[in-house]
Amino acid sequence: TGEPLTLDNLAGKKVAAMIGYSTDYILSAANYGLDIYRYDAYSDMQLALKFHRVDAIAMEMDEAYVFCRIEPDYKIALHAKNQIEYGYMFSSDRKEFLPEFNQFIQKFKKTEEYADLLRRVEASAYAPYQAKKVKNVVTTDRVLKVAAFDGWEPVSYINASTGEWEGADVELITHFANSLGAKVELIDMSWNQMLIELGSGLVDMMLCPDSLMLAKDLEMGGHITMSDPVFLKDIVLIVNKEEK
Amino acid sequence: MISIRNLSKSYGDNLILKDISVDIEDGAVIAIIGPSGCGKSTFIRCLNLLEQPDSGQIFIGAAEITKKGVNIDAVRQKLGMVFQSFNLFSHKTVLENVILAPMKVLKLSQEQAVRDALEYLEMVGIANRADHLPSQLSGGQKQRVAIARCLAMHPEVILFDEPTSALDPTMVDEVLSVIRKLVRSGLSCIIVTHEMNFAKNVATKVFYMDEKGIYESGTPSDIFERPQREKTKIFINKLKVFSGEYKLSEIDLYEILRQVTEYCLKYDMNKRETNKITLICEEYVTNLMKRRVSDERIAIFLRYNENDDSKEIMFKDNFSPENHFESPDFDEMSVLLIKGFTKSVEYRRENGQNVFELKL
Amino acid sequence: MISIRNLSKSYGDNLILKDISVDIEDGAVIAIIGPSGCGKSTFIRCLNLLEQPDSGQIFIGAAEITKKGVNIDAVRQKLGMVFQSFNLFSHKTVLENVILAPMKVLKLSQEQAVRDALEYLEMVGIANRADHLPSQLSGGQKQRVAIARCLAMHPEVILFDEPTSALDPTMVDEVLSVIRKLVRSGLSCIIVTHEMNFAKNVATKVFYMDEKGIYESGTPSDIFERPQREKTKIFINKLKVFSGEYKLSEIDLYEILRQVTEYCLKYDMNKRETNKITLICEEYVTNLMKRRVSDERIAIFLRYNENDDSKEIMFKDNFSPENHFESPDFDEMSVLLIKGFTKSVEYRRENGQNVFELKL
Amino acid sequence: MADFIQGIKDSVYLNLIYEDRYLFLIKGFGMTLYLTFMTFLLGTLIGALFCKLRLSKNSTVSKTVIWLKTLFIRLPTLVLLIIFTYLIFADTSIDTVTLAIFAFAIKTGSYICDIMYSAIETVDKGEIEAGRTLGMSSFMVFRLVVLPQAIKNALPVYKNQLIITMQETSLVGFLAINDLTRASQVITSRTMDPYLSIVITAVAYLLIGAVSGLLFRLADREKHLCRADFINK
Amino acid sequence: MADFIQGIKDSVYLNLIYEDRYLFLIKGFGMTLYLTFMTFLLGTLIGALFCKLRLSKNSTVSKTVIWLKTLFIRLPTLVLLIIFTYLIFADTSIDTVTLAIFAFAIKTGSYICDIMYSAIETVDKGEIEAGRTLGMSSFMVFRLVVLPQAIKNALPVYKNQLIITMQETSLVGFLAINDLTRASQVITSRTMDPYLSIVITAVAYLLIGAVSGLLFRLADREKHLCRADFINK
Ligand SMILES: Nc1ncnc2c1ncn2[C@@H]1O[C@H](COP(=O)(O)OP(=O)(O)OP(=O)(O)O)[C@@H](O)[C@H]1O
Ligand SMILES: Nc1ncnc2c1ncn2[C@@H]1O[C@H](COP(=O)(O)OP(=O)(O)OP(=O)(O)O)[C@@H](O)[C@H]1O
Ligand SMILES: [Mg+2]
Ligand SMILES: [Mg+2]
Repeated sequence: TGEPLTLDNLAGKKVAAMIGYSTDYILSAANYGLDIYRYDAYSDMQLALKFHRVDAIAMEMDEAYVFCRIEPDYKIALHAKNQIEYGYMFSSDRKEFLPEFNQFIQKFKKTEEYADLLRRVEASAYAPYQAKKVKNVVTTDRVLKVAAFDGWEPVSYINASTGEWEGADVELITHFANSLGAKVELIDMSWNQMLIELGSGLVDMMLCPDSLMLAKDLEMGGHITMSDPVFLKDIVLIVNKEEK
Repeated sequence: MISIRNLSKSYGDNLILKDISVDIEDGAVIAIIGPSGCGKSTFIRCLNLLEQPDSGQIFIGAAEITKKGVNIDAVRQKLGMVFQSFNLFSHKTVLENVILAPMKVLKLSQEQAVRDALEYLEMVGIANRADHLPSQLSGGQKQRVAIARCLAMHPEVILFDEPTSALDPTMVDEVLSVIRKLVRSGLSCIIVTHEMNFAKNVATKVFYMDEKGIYESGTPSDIFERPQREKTKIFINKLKVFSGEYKLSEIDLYEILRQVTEYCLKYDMNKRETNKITLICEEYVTNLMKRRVSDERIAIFLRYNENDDSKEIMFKDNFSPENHFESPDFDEMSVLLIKGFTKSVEYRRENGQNVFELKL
Repeated sequence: MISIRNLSKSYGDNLILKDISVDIEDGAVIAIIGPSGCGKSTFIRCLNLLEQPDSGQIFIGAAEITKKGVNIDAVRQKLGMVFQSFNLFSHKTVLENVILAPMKVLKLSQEQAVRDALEYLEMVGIANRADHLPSQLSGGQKQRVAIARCLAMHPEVILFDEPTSALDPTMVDEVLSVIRKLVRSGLSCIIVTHEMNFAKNVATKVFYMDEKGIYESGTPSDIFERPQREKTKIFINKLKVFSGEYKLSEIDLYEILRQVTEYCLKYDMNKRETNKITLICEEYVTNLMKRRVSDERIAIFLRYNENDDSKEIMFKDNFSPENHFESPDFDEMSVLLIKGFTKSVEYRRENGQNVFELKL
Repeated sequence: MADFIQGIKDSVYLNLIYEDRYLFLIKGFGMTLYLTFMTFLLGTLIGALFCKLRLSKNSTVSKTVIWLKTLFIRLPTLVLLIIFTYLIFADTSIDTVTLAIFAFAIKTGSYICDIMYSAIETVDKGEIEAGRTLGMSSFMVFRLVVLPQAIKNALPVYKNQLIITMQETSLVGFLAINDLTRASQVITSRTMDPYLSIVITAVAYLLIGAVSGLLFRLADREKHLCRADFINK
Repeated sequence: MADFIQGIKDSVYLNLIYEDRYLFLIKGFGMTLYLTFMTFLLGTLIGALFCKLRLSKNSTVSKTVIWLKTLFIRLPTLVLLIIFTYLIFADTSIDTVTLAIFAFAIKTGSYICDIMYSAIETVDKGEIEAGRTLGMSSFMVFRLVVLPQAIKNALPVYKNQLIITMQETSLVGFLAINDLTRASQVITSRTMDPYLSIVITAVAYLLIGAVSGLLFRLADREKHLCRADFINK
């Protein structure tokens, strides 16, 4: 209900965001005058929006595609921030992989595999994400421990029929590990658990990419270092479809 | 005056009180006595409607309190009650226990209530414990506080349900003397008690309860010295009764003698008396056994009055009318022996039976 | 034999038992009597170490049980105990109560234990209730089960701590008769009791406890018929004592008479006797008041023996030696009156005081 | 050692001082206190009401209440919260904090109903009868005789219930309310410093627990003081 | 109406049938049962141990235990879980499920310690003395006289504690253990249908509650049957 959302009338609007995600961080920092409501799960946010406890949900664009595809009652209302650079978080205690990753990503961005990845992510707005199985080729005894979320199409999820990890980030990280001959170990974790495991160096990196706008803040804490940019993403606001 | 008309009460299918009608005059002191479980508590609790009677009416003065819609709290103010288990409010001090109801029900000011309370506590001799909690008092002290608490509501009648039964013997007196004081001051009391001496000295009237009602009532001297009915006698005289009926054709003398001996020992008769009684029984039974014909039966009753230590033996049989002790068939030595051991032997014929009463 | 040497026990600063030494022979039946709170329970509980004595030794036979490292459970098997409050295991049936310890401690088989248990239950006359829970029994029945439970461990001595005090008067007998049975079978018992008649008939020896120890002991007839020491006399004869000391120069006759009257009423003397006693006191005091000089003091003692209903008055004063009743200063009418009211009047001089003993 | 201290200093700076993050925590602390207090107050009232109904002589009423409180106890609090927010009060404009309080209070009330009921059951029936025979109405007896004793009996369990309630309120994260737990999570996600804010949360909860324990004890003491006063008067 | 039913059909299909998602829920259900059962078992043991130590005559021991159980009760369970996983057992290779069970059990045990303690306190001291005078050792008396009665006294509260424990185990989501709650969350995040799995979760928890209630009641009955048997023998 009410007027359509624009960048100028966001003041005082209630917006839901996943706690600790880039959306939370970026919208908190932007001077829109929003009331941010921080949730633990997408389903919670969804209920809140459905029952008008909030005016909109903030998401990253690729999540939003999938969300609106599965639940046609919602639509993207507004791109609140465009073309933000995303990178991966590496534990400062174990950043042996970081320089190698930065080198790898520069090269990888130029490959067809990267372009294909982006295409398939775009396409996930209309049909389930078309995962491509990347075989983990292990030639050394190095192990890359990665904290990952289950249930997050198209970024990372466990395919219920095969029991295997799939998703854009999973493919990308496997390519990276293959470039080193390292073994990828994906560990399913809750968000709160990731904070601890990554912060205290129990895992090397976190599978979900975060906005590089967090980098300064995070790196000041001393436990995290962020990689070079990997993706560009928009932050969008989602509303109930019947609204203008 | 309290009038009770056709009061009945049962628990489930278990009829406890059956159709009781009785009047209790103002100023009367009623002692209710009777065996355990006969319904004394139930009766007294019906009076202030702690138990709802099944049928019947209770009048206090002219007012019927069993009528529907009667203000039960107002009724209860007139009827104080003192319980066996004291039932002091355990979270309140002695003084608070006494002033609570006067302040809340009679709406006395606190000063007034405290002044009154101290007076009553003084009267029951426990004013110096006013600030103690019930848990810090002995049983006797608790019961005296309970009485003071009850008095503070100025009841017209006080109902006591075995006020000393839960007390150590050494504390019984202090409570009884307080009750005596109340009685002397002219208050009506209805007292369920097992203290027979107390009942005898204090009551104006005694109710003996049994068989679901007031089995016998009268002045203390009537009930305690001249009880009329069988059960009252047994109760009052603390009669210890033995009875056995035997078919002569199947009789086992030694079993009978064993039973009699056990009875005697149970009530702590000394050896000589036990011997006497068993001998008498033995003589009597052996003599009759000789004459066994078809379905003769004999019965033996022993009665021991613990109060005056007297003992009585009664034999009954359904032989043809005959005073065996004067019959030629009865061994002469046996007769001599029995007569020697007893103070008196009486024979009578009753309900087609020969009855012999022997007093030891 | 149980020997107790210099047993002392206190709770905190409160000395309860002081230096008790006594021997108890095998087969003895000891009755312990005494006023409430004198330490009877504490004494008996020290015997099986339910209370740890502060000092002193206890020997059972030759073995010292107060020695360190002694196997207390083995000791306790020899000493059964029956409590005032029954203390049956409330979650177990009567039968289970009795078989528990034999099965677990004596390691009897279940069949054996059940067989024994039924025997003991039979003995206390309650075998038909074997499958009841304690909550379904009357007090007397509970206590009999407790006795059976105790017997099932074959103790050498049974300690009873007021086994009938928590019982309705109507149930006391059934328990006492069971105890009598035990005693008759030759078992040693130590019984704390308030049932004087029972103690008199059953005990081989009576301990009267007071002043933190065994104040007087002897055979039942010694203690109950010829008590030697003051406190024993007061206790045994249920003496109700009044005492007042007054300074003659400040005396308030009416206050004295009020006190005396109250005392008489408290113990339920009748009007005539109350009048007699107050009159005697009045005459005596008024006569002495006339002779007031400087710091004379008089004391009045009344003693009422509830057992034989006798009353005694004693006057003491610190005048110069003189039998007032024979003095010319004492009103002749008064002397006549006092002598008329009393059975005997005795005068003696004691500790610098004139002492008069008047028996009513 | 110096390193360690420097580490702690940095950590404190970043988690608390920088960008006034302590304000966030304090607000969260306040919210937790508010939620706990209100929930417990309302829960006590609901518990008392349930208990009263459960004691009712009408067996339909008492059975219904028993059934209801069992249901509320058995449903996870989160489910209750969802039912309240999105089913029962979906169309109202009641704010989420109030809704959350209400849902928690229903749950807490069900427990308190149990606590009160068994406390009341342990009050000696004889004292109630004694009160009635003194002419007090049944309500008077309840208020003056039963309740004070029941409260005394129930206090230890009731105290524990406060702690349970306090911890349960952290579920309001579901409704995106910034209580203590949530506040510390936000800070942690900003600094990725895993321990400090956990420590702070733990300390804060312990503190609330200790303070509430103390308050209960004071309340107890005050009663005693009152009594002494009254006697000396 | 037809729409509504079709909606439900779709919802059921998507949430349960498609990709065999019901398997996920069933596994979650199993995990919740397993966690609850193990936690409760271990918690009871820990509670018993704590209680035993608390009854110790050595006042240092008993005070320490009181202090500890208060601490465990006052710390939020999540904090306990974190402390266990990342502080105490950080360097061990114990699996997370075991760790979680241990953390929950400590918490549950602290509550059970309280429950047992007050149940034991209500057992008549006289019966204990009677047991001792029959020559039973203090342990025998405890096992044969005190414990059975304490258990009977404590049963209602103990039952409630089972429900509380069961609900508390849903915190294992923090360690990414797929119990019932997390399973339903994962499904929800796939299907974006928030209702059905909530309903299923609620029903499942109610079911567990009811079944456990039933089991307790059966256990009670069995005891009675035993007794009757024993007597008839
Ligand atoms: N609430 C009750 N429900 C069922 N039966 C009861 C109840 N109260 C008492 N009774 C039964 O009623 C009978 C009379 O009980 P009551 O207490 O009046 O006896 P009593 O004469 O006072 O005995 P006592 O001398 O032992 O106090 C007893 O057989 C008792 O079992
Ligand atoms: N556990 C205890 N702590 C402190 N004082 C106690 C304790 N037990 C008993 N007392 C005190 O010891 C004294 C003796 O108590 P005890 O129970 O032995 O007396 P008693 O002769 O058995 O009395 P009664 O005839 O009332 O049973 C009493 O003054 C009592 O107050
Ligand atoms: Mg009665
Ligand atoms: Mg004693």
